[in-house]
Amino acid sequence: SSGSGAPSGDAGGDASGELTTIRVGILPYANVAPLYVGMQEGIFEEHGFEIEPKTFNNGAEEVTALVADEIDVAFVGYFTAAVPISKGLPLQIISNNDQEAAEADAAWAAVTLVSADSDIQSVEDLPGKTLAVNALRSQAEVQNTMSFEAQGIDPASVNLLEVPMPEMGAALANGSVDAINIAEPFASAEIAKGARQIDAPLVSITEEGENFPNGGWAVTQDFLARSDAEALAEALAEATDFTQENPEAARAVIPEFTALTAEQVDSVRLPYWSSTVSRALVQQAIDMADQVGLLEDEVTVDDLLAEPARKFSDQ
Amino acid sequence: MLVVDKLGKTYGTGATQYEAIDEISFEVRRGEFVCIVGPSGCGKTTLLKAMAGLHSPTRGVTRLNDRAVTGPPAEMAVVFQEYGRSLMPWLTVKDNVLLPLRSRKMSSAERKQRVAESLNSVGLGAAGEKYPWQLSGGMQQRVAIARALAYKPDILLMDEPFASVDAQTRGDLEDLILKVRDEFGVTIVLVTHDIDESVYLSDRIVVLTNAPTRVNEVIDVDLGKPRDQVETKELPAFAHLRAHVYRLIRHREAEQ
Amino acid sequence: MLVVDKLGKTYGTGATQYEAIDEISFEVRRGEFVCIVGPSGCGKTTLLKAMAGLHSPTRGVTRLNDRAVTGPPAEMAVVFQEYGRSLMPWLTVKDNVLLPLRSRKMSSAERKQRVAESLNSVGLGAAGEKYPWQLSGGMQQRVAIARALAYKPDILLMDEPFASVDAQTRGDLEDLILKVRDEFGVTIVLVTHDIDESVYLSDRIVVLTNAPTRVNEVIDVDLGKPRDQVETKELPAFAHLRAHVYRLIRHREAEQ
Amino acid sequence: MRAGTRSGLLVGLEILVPILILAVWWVWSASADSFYFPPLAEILRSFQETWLFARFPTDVLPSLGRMFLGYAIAVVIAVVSGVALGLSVVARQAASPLVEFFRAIPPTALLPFAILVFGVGFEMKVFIIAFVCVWPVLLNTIDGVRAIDPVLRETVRVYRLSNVDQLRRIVLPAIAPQVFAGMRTSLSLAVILMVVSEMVASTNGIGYFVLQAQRSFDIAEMWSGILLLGIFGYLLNAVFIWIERRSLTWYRAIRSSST
Amino acid sequence: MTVVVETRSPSTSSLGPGARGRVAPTIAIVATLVLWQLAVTVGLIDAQYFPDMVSTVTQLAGLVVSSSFWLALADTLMGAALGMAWAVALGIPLGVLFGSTEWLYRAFRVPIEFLRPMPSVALIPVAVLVFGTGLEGKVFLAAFAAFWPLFVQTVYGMHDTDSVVVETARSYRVRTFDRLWRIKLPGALPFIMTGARISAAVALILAVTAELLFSQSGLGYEINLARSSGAISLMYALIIAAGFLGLLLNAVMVFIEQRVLSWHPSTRELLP
Ligand SMILES: Nc1ncnc2c1ncn2[C@@H]1O[C@H](COP(=O)(O)OP(=O)(O)OP(=O)(O)O)[C@@H](O)[C@H]1O
Ligand SMILES: Nc1ncnc2c1ncn2[C@@H]1O[C@H](COP(=O)(O)OP(=O)(O)OP(=O)(O)O)[C@@H](O)[C@H]1O
Ligand SMILES: [Mg+2]
Ligand SMILES: [Mg+2]
Repeated sequence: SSGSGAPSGDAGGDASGELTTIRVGILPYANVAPLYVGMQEGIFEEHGFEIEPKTFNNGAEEVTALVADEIDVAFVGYFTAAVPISKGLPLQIISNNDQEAAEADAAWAAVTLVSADSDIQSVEDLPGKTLAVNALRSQAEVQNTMSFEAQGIDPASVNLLEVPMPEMGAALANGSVDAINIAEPFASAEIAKGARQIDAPLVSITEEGENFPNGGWAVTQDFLARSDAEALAEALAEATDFTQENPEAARAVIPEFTALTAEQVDSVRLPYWSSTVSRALVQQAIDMADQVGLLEDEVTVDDLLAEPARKFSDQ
Repeated sequence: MLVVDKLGKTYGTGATQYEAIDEISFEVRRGEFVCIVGPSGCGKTTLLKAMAGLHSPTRGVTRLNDRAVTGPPAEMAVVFQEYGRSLMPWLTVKDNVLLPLRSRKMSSAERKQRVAESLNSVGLGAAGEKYPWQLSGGMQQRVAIARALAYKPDILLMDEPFASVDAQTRGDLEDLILKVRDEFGVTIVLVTHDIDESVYLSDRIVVLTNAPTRVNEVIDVDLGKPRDQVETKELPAFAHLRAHVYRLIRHREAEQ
Repeated sequence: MLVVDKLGKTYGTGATQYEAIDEISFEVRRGEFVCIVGPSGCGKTTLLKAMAGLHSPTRGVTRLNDRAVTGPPAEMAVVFQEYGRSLMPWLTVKDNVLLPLRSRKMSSAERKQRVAESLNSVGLGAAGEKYPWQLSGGMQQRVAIARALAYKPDILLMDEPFASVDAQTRGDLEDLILKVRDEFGVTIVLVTHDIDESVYLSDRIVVLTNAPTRVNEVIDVDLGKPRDQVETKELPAFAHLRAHVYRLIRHREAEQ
Repeated sequence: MRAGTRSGLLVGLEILVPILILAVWWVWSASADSFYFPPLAEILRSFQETWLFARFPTDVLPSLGRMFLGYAIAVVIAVVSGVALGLSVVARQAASPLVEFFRAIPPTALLPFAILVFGVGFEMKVFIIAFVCVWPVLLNTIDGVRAIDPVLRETVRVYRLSNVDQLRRIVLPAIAPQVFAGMRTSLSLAVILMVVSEMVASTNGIGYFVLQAQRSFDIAEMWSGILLLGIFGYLLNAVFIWIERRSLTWYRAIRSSST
Repeated sequence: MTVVVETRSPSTSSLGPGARGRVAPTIAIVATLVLWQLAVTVGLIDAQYFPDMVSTVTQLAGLVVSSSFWLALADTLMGAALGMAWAVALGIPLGVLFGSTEWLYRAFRVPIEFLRPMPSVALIPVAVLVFGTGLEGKVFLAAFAAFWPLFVQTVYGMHDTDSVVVETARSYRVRTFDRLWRIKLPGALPFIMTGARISAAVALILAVTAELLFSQSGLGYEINLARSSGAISLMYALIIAAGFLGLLLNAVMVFIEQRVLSWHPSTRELLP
């Protein structure tokens, strides 16, 4: 139902047994499974929260809704969060959620695919070709630029074209683009149709075994001032780690907030969920964004990560 | 040639049903000039439109040369009572008159000639470049007449064509129509409220009753040809006919 | 009371400029019945609209009780030559007549009464619930007249109000208007093409020339009151006046 | 002379009111301190930097080109099929459910189909613009044809005008006023759809710029783009009105007050 | 053969007028469905990214029996109807006002023409900030977009009154209220009703679009879910459902139109 009933206030939290309603902005992707697993397992209830998810189509709308106090928490990518923060919006991430896989063949956040009969064998063949990305001036552009640089290719030589992810398969099929940078669940579906994977940008730019941070839970500074902010961060962290340990629980809840069927869920690559995140890699993400020119004022890891999230980050 | 056979028209259905024409039969011979007179609202326009194939009657049929009329026959022109609305406001007077000629096979010079001639004949030679809404009511009516004349029809149906022109112009136009009839053998059916006019113009007059309408009487007008505005109207027969028609129309039921 | 003072009207500018009225002056006294006659297209409608304050003249002025007319004065009603277009197709006949009464202070019963009366007086008592487009031309014209009568104006301007009705109805309506004038002292200015009508109705007749228009002659009609369709028309003075007007109109320049 | 002063006053009003609104906006936004409503001064600065005339050839011209093409295609298709549907009861009955169905489909929901059929390039965007702009003109055309004066219809039948003459000299002029109303609505839709279509697979364009700015939280830039869109909207409409006035002189003469 | 006059089969047709009115649309719909199926089966359109007709219709049939689908439909309809209601409540009176008062129109022409081409996507931050992500935000976007066609058509309609009618009203000194309410407005109705039908669809489109972007329920929300999960035939089934909503809204508009325009040539010719 539309129109959130009870707006959450600072009151009524810890002391009494009453639950505080938290309005959470999500994107309808497998990434946010911890929220639903946490609800299922009663993790949020334990910490005194009742979760009310609200689905959005993209991160920018979520940020607007956060500012408008339409939601309390939003799942956002690190790049999506870094940009408004650099422009002075009072946001911070209170808990990490998911990361890219460490190996290319398990990558779920971004893989570059070409069609089965394509001449393109590897990233080296991309110059002069058109690569579809989900959104320019955002994570997709940054990660590919960096991956090309890491693999010795001039990023300027590849034409990036913005195509919504659900339509990338069609664009590849009818030849309007030569390669697509795509995430789950579409990546698995395209691979099943015969597409070949030639790159996983976030894997290519990290050291062996490292997981590049993908997204976390953002709140406004106002929310951080609340007494229960820390408790929420803990609950989110607990749910995140529980989900990583119980992938079957994740697969069970995904059909609830996506239109994926149970069989489809079984075949998609799942995100790597972790409440902890490497400060160094977050800093790298910020630097990359800056390098591509997305940021205005300088942003540090501490600007991005709120106190609770910092606690969970490995040093 | 043109036979109206037991024609009847009922407008609407159910509660709002209105029987305009009960049953009308008469015929018009080739080259004849027939006037239709009758009280206001008795169904003259309805009858004329049915004869033109614009309305389908509820009962009965109109036959032209033994074939039932279902749509406007070729070679028929109509001057509508609502002359103002029958002119295209986006076309100049000339183009309005020219329009029906476009689909006829003739050289463009001939077309222009015809347009100029017919506009001249109704006294609007100078108004060709104006638009209908720049003309007075009577001038608009004359444009509608000019358009019908330029079309050179075999049958000409006119619905109160001189209602908005002054007495002098009216007389001129009456004579013009008579001349056209004589020259080209046009068959003419004309609706009018002016009894003098009906007697002056007609070979026969069809007098209608009040609604539901029937034919009251068909009067033969034996005033000879050609007619003359002064002489004909001075004939004793003219006065007699005129009085006769007037009496017929007066014999109307209370209120319709 | 109503003074037309050196009124002139030029339509358009530049190349398409057309001088319709050169200069017209005359006056209408309270309770007087004045007819305006003149050739088709000479500017009668233009003149009437200027008198009604609907057009602003190019030159001169109309004065009503010594005040210049700049917009339609209260207590004035107009019957338009384009009667069909002046009726609202979305209102029933009754509502069309009722509309101008809405802005007047009176009880709704009184309004209804007036509407019914005036529709009856033009012979349309039974047509109140119909829509204008369900009426014949003559009936529409009578609705327009009924609307003006129901308004009970002090001044009534009518532009060829009887052009589309039959002879019998025309006579009835003429007498109706005369009766209204006598009963309520209405001042009436009426444009007509029917010379008999102008003589029969008027206290004075204003005869206009061709465009660019001036007043040809103002004729006093001394036929006494009340008038009668048969008797008045049999008076020698009537025949004389009628011939006089006709001659005036005939004296027109070649083509306009 | 009276007419002269009157039109002078009107022109004055037309200039004064927007200036007043801008002034109010200026004062309000300067003190509002809202992230999403930056001071007008900042927006104007960004406007000047962005559009005068740095991005004009790269973003503005391609956008306008696509917009005009889509709009033109829509108008032609709408008028041609609208006339056909307005004239034939059977055709109208047959097409009506399809028309009503398709015009309720959100253009954004149509993107997947458009990409599949037209690819991600130029054609797809033109298609999206045309698809949306077609409906207001189509409905107005159909309704305009159906509203043609019955007396005119009868005149046409009596004089047996050729089909070409009927269309060119009767139907098209008669429906023009209403078609113009539809075109006016569609013109604004074209601007809107220009932006929407640039949500996908664009590398330039005003809409692309606005969306990028929105996404990267360059709010002043975003508003400067919106400002430009508004200015275009106004200018396009001004041109439109000018054309309309020229082609519908007769209509103004018979409609509303002529004085 | 004439173009201008509708070619109507005479009343002697073996089918009643009602039945005849259903045959043509049925044929058209069936033909479209068959063409769709053929286009996909033959391979004209890539079946991997565009579902064939049969599977989409099957999906739709599956949806029709689920209550959540009807709830979503009701949500969308609610947003569209409220948006339309606002558009009518503001668009027609303002259109009447601006269409009948020249100085007002001239004074606000610049801001009006400035606002009209505002894309809804650009307004989303405003909608979210001021009205939130609930029903209100959705209604605002739908109302904003649906307002303009109605407004523009009303302004045009106000100029469509016959000049003789206007002069009649002036000479009888019909008071302003009656002049607007009984003369100008009815005269403008043909234009307004066309505008209302355009606006109804626009309101629906914007309700769905708002749901696509930020709402928590409704067809647009479901479409967004299906799209972001690659459930193509589900997505198209939902889009078809949106189209059906359009048919429904239009039926309502036509119903109203036939009543308020019974005097108009376009409607009265349908009368026997
Ligand atoms: N479309 C219609 N619907 C219902 N009734 C109509 C319609 N058209 C005409 N009528 C009615 O039919 C009758 C005859 O109308 P018609 O126009 O034929 O009369 P008419 O003899 O031409 O009158 P007039 O001399 O006044 O022009 C009238 O009573 C009129 O009310
Ligand atoms: N809007 C206009 N623009 C230009 N010229 C016009 C306009 N209206 C009228 N005229 C011209 O002014 C002259 C007088 O027109 P008006 O309608 O006053 O004549 P009238 O005396 O009423 O004629 P009728 O008896 O035929 O109704 C005509 O020649 C006409 O062409
Ligand atoms: Mg008649
Ligand atoms: Mg006149």
